[in-house]
Amino acid sequence: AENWKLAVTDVEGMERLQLEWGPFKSALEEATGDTFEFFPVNSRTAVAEALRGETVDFVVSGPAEYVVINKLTNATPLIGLGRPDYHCTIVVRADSGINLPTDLKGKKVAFGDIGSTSNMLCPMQVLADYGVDPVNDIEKTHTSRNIAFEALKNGDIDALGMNAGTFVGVRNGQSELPYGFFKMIARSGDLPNDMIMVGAHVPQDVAMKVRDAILGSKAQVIAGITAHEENDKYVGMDLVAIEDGAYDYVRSMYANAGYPQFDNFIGD
Amino acid sequence: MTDLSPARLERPSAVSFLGYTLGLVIVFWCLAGAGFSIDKVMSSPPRFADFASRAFPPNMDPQVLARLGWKMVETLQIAVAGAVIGVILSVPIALVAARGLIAGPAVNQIVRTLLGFIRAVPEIAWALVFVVAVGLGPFAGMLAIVVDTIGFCGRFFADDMEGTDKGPAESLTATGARKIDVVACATIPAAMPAFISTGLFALEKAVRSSTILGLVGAGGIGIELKVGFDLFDYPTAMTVILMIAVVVIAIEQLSGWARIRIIGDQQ
Amino acid sequence: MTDLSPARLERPSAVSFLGYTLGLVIVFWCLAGAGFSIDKVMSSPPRFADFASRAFPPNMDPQVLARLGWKMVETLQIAVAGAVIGVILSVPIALVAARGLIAGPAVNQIVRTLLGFIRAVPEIAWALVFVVAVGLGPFAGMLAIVVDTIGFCGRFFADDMEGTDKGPAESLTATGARKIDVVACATIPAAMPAFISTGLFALEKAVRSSTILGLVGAGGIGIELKVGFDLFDYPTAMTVILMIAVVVIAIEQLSGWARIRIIGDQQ
Amino acid sequence: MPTRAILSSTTSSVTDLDLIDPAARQARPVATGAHSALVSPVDIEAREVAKTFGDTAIFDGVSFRLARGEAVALVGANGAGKSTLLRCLMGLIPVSAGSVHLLGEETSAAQGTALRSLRAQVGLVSQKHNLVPRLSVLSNVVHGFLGKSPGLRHWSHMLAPDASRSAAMHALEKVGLADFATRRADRLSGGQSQRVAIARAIVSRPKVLFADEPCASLDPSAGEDVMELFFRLVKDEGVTVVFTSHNIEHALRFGDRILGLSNGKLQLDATAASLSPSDLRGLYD
Amino acid sequence: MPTRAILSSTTSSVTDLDLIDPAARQARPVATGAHSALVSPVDIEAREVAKTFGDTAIFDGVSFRLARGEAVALVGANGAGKSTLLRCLMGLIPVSAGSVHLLGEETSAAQGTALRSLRAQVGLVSQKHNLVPRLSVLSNVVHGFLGKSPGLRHWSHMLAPDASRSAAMHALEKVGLADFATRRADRLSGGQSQRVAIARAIVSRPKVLFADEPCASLDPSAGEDVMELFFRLVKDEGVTVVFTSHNIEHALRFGDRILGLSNGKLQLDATAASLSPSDLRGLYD
Ligand SMILES: Nc1ncnc2c1ncn2[C@@H]1O[C@H](COP(=O)(O)OP(=O)(O)OP(=O)(O)O)[C@@H](O)[C@H]1O
Ligand SMILES: Nc1ncnc2c1ncn2[C@@H]1O[C@H](COP(=O)(O)OP(=O)(O)OP(=O)(O)O)[C@@H](O)[C@H]1O
Ligand SMILES: [Mg+2]
Ligand SMILES: [Mg+2]
Repeated sequence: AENWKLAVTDVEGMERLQLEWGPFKSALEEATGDTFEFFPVNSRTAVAEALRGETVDFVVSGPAEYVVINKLTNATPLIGLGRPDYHCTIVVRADSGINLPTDLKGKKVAFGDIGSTSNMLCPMQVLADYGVDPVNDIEKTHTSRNIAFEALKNGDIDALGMNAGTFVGVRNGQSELPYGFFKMIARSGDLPNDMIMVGAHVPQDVAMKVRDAILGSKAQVIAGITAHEENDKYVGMDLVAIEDGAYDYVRSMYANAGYPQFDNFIGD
Repeated sequence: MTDLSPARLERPSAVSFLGYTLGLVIVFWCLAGAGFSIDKVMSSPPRFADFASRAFPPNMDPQVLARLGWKMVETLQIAVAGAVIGVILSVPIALVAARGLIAGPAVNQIVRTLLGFIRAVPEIAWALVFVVAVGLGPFAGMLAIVVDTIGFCGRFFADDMEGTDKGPAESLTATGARKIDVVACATIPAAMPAFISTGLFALEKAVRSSTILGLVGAGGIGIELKVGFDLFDYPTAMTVILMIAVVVIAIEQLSGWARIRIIGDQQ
Repeated sequence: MTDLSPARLERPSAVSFLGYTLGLVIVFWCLAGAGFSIDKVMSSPPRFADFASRAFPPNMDPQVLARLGWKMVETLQIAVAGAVIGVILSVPIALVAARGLIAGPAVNQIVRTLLGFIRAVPEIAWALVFVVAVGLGPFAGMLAIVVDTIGFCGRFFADDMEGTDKGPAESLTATGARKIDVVACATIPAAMPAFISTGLFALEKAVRSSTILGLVGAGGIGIELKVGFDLFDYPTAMTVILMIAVVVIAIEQLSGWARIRIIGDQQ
Repeated sequence: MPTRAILSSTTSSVTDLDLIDPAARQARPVATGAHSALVSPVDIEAREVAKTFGDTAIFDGVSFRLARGEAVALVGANGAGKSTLLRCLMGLIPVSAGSVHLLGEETSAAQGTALRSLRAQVGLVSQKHNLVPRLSVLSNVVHGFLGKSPGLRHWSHMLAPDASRSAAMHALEKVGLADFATRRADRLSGGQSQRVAIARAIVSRPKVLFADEPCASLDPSAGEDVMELFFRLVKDEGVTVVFTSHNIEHALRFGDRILGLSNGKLQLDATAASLSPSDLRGLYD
Repeated sequence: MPTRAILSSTTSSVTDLDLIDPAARQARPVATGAHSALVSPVDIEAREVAKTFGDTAIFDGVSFRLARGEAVALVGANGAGKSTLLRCLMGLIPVSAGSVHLLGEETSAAQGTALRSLRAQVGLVSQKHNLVPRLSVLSNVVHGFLGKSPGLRHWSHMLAPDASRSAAMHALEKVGLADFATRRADRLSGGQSQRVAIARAIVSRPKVLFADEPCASLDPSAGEDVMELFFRLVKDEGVTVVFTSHNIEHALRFGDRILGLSNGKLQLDATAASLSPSDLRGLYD
């Protein structure tokens, strides 16, 4: 049995995995017969550097992270963590008079962390899809989700682009706000899966063995991931085989957001 | 003759002996827990060279420099405003926090505990609080810097004042001066070099923690740095770091100059 | 009689007058730029109350407490290891950074500039450097804390030593003692309360900046705090903040106790 | 060459002292002579005063009454407790037992404003001078007014009212340091800094003056001048002066009365006239 | 009652001084008398020394040669520049002009190790005592060895070699403070701290001793004892002692030779025998 190092980073909507990975880890170890050392990491840059320096072998991460890490280290996707309802939305205050994304031209729109799939890239893509250039047509701000949310409530910003699931959860927690205080004016299609990726330095056959072992014990591993959740919003997730091509859409999102260096098509 | 000399060490009490031992054990346990390893350090150079090669040379594109320079000005503006207000507010707070100065032990304890709380709350939480309070923008960032500065300077100013020579203060007390007058005339002049050192460090700290300004939508250089790192644009990040370094070193020079003037040559 | 008295103010030179004026103008410009507004502060209480209500009461679920407590122990372990090593390394660095102590002005300047660079490099960059060097994990976190501590303590220790009374040092110099002996026997004892204050602050800082541990995959309480905020789980974030506050205040008490013992009552 | 500064004005007429408030001169009845505790008001009274630092007893059972306008020399060997006794009298450190009355009030019990207004009427010259090192000499002297008129205006000579500034300059002149007004206090010679401490103590025209070895660092001529100055304060203004000194000649010449501390007790309390230098020698064995 | 401590051992035989190194006693030829610069080696020589602080000239053109084993009193009014001159002689502050030779070497030009080994043979008692406040009295005295044997072992009495510890205790005994060895130096009376400074200066048996008003805070009897101690060092061990004093009687009694600073010049350089107290009075006008 081998000892693998596995880092978990920026898995949006699955942040708890960074905290309570115990069951997932034992499920993994049982499925593969190897041992896994876990590192919850807050910085995808650090993970990328660790992969490049070959001090970590597997990474659990999101689509946008995959794109940049792949570009930097040639890490390859191993298993997709398919989840229901992984998409983003543009939210405004119901009383703002804004009804269409095009109404946002010249207005203040907040997004989440730079490079976050569902809190930044995806909402920007949505705006672009509706004919609003997210780089030039609006006044954009990057801030943390909670700050953006409070700012929207106070009317400091006109719209907010964020993970739809998170937004619904937060709104439901705001019991003192009248029903219908916010409205979504656009939402995206479902995003590509989060994934477990493997460093380029791990021999292909070994990686495949690990993948097959995990897929072979899907149920236990999923149970491991969802074990500690209070609610069952992640129940229904699946482990799926994935291919790189599914992420080209995310690559184009980078270009659209003003960072063309991660877009294959421009690069080529 | 030798028997005249006092013992080299006062025999420590059982309790303090236990205390020292425990302290040592804890430190070693901590070192072990941190996975201290010389091997790892030794094997790093090649990987490190690769990393460094991607950061050099810094991005010196004039357009980028101009943009970053402008952001730096913005940052400095808010940092100076926040630090100046914070330092000014810290003085009275430190006066009541310092033991044996103007307030009793109970008050000292309460104020120091409050300052501890202020420091325990992370920047992101202060940013959130002030966005809720005054809305997104530079003002929220400035307030966060003010609070941060108070947590830092309040404590250090108090400690600095506690450490001063008590002689002049006693003689002024003997004139019948109020405590506040004694502090103003004897304690603060004695602590002045330390105040300058701490106060200008607070300014430097405000500039460095300008990510907070990014969070509250106040622009600033912090967000540029974050973008640089998140998108692996190390040369640009390097440029930002160099700019911050210039500011930090300039503040350091200012501090040294002011302190030398006040300390004097004491011959 | 009155004509005997010296002028209230020495006539400032044109240059220094310009300097003062410029300084004042800059501060006001900064305040203006920061969008200072009393109105905004006044109107905030209701919104603020609403926000606070969502953070209270803190999450006191025993299971959560146990998990957070354990993470806090992890954090403390790495913070103590990093701060202790950092403080120890800072002493020799501060000796060469302090003006007029053992090294000449050129060396002082170089060391202070290097310390300025160390501080200018943000935590995330140090985290990256050490991840590259030694891989993910607590060791990288500890090294980042060591460097951070050196940047902070090196500067403050140096400033503290510069500010001490030069009399005893002069008398020891007159015995023919080497500079290092003079520093050990006169300067360091005089600066000791400030060293303790600074050193224990560095420990506190290491605990508070445990987000750095999250950056390098060393776990710690920082990641809990971030996740708490990201998930809008304010009660849990509050619990983490309270735990950090307890540690900060405990360190503060320790510092006070040690300083009082050293400063003495000076009667 | 700024070296030699002369205590010139001590030889000038006493009206100098009345610059601020000419009425003050007659405000206090002058004592009719030494040991006049029974006829003139008692300014200082110690009753069974004891002081211990931790476990170390410094003195105990110290009792005396000093009349207004007495000049009292407190003598004793090194470590006898002279400085400690003065600090107890001013309420700067608490007594361990007994009580101290100053100007009719109990200092050892007084607190807050009462204690402060008591101290404002008393001047103290500390043995260690205790100037504020980084401030100017003039500011240090202006601080002498803090008790009588507290607040910002006496924090620095730059802010001080004209009357205070000129009174401070006048006090500096008395101790021969008028030329040093703007010098930083940490750039003075030992004797100069002692003189500034004296100026600070007398500038606010106290009713009682405690001086802890005021001439220790002074050259012989300056020492005499300062003692003369004190003598004038006593004789012309009825100030009660208590000074410690290791100069037996000074003690006998300028003191009306001698208090001697030795072995933790007040071993000596007599008029100067009744003592000879050799009588004091015994205190130092 | 710890109050009175007696300078007991100054009356004991001089062999006490030879505790560490009995050979040292004869190591230095004793001067045959005052003004013996021409017959015995010159220990201290100042040539046209001048000192200015910024724009203020303190003294200039100061020249003298002091022979080995002379006891020299340096007198002058407050602010005349006595302390400044002593600091120039030790190379603690640079001279503005002229040169200083100490034990045959030029201090004003020496640097690094040379300067240190020169200083190691010289003891200094500063006017302000300059003890390290938070350390024990014994540690302060042990510091006196730092010049002769530098390093960790003399940083604290806890680490010091037995020989140094007992020599330090012995020096403390000489100044009557053996009971105060473990007391913190900032909890001493004025006279006690002065005595510790003296103990620190003599503990390493210097060849030259500079003492800046060593008796200013001492009671009369202790002052005499300290001067006697210096006298013995001069007579029995050939130590060259330069002391400043405002006590004219001390200066004339214990000095072989008197140097007088006044108005920025060395106005007086004569044998003590040739002077009367009134001759010195002129320096203070
Ligand atoms: N804080 C303290 N703790 C313990 N003992 C102290 C403290 N301060 C002073 N003492 C001791 O109290 C005694 C009296 O000290 P004090 O300063 O009153 O003496 P003094 O009579 O003024 O002597 P001197 O003539 O040397 O100035 C001394 O033995 C001194 O060591
Ligand atoms: N750092 C300084 N800058 C400017 N002037 C100074 C400084 N230090 C001392 N002086 C001045 O130099 C002169 C000589 O001082 P010094 O201390 O040598 O006098 P002294 O003869 O020892 O006097 P005393 O008997 O009072 O101790 C004094 O007038 C003093 O004010
Ligand atoms: Mg005394
Ligand atoms: Mg002097």
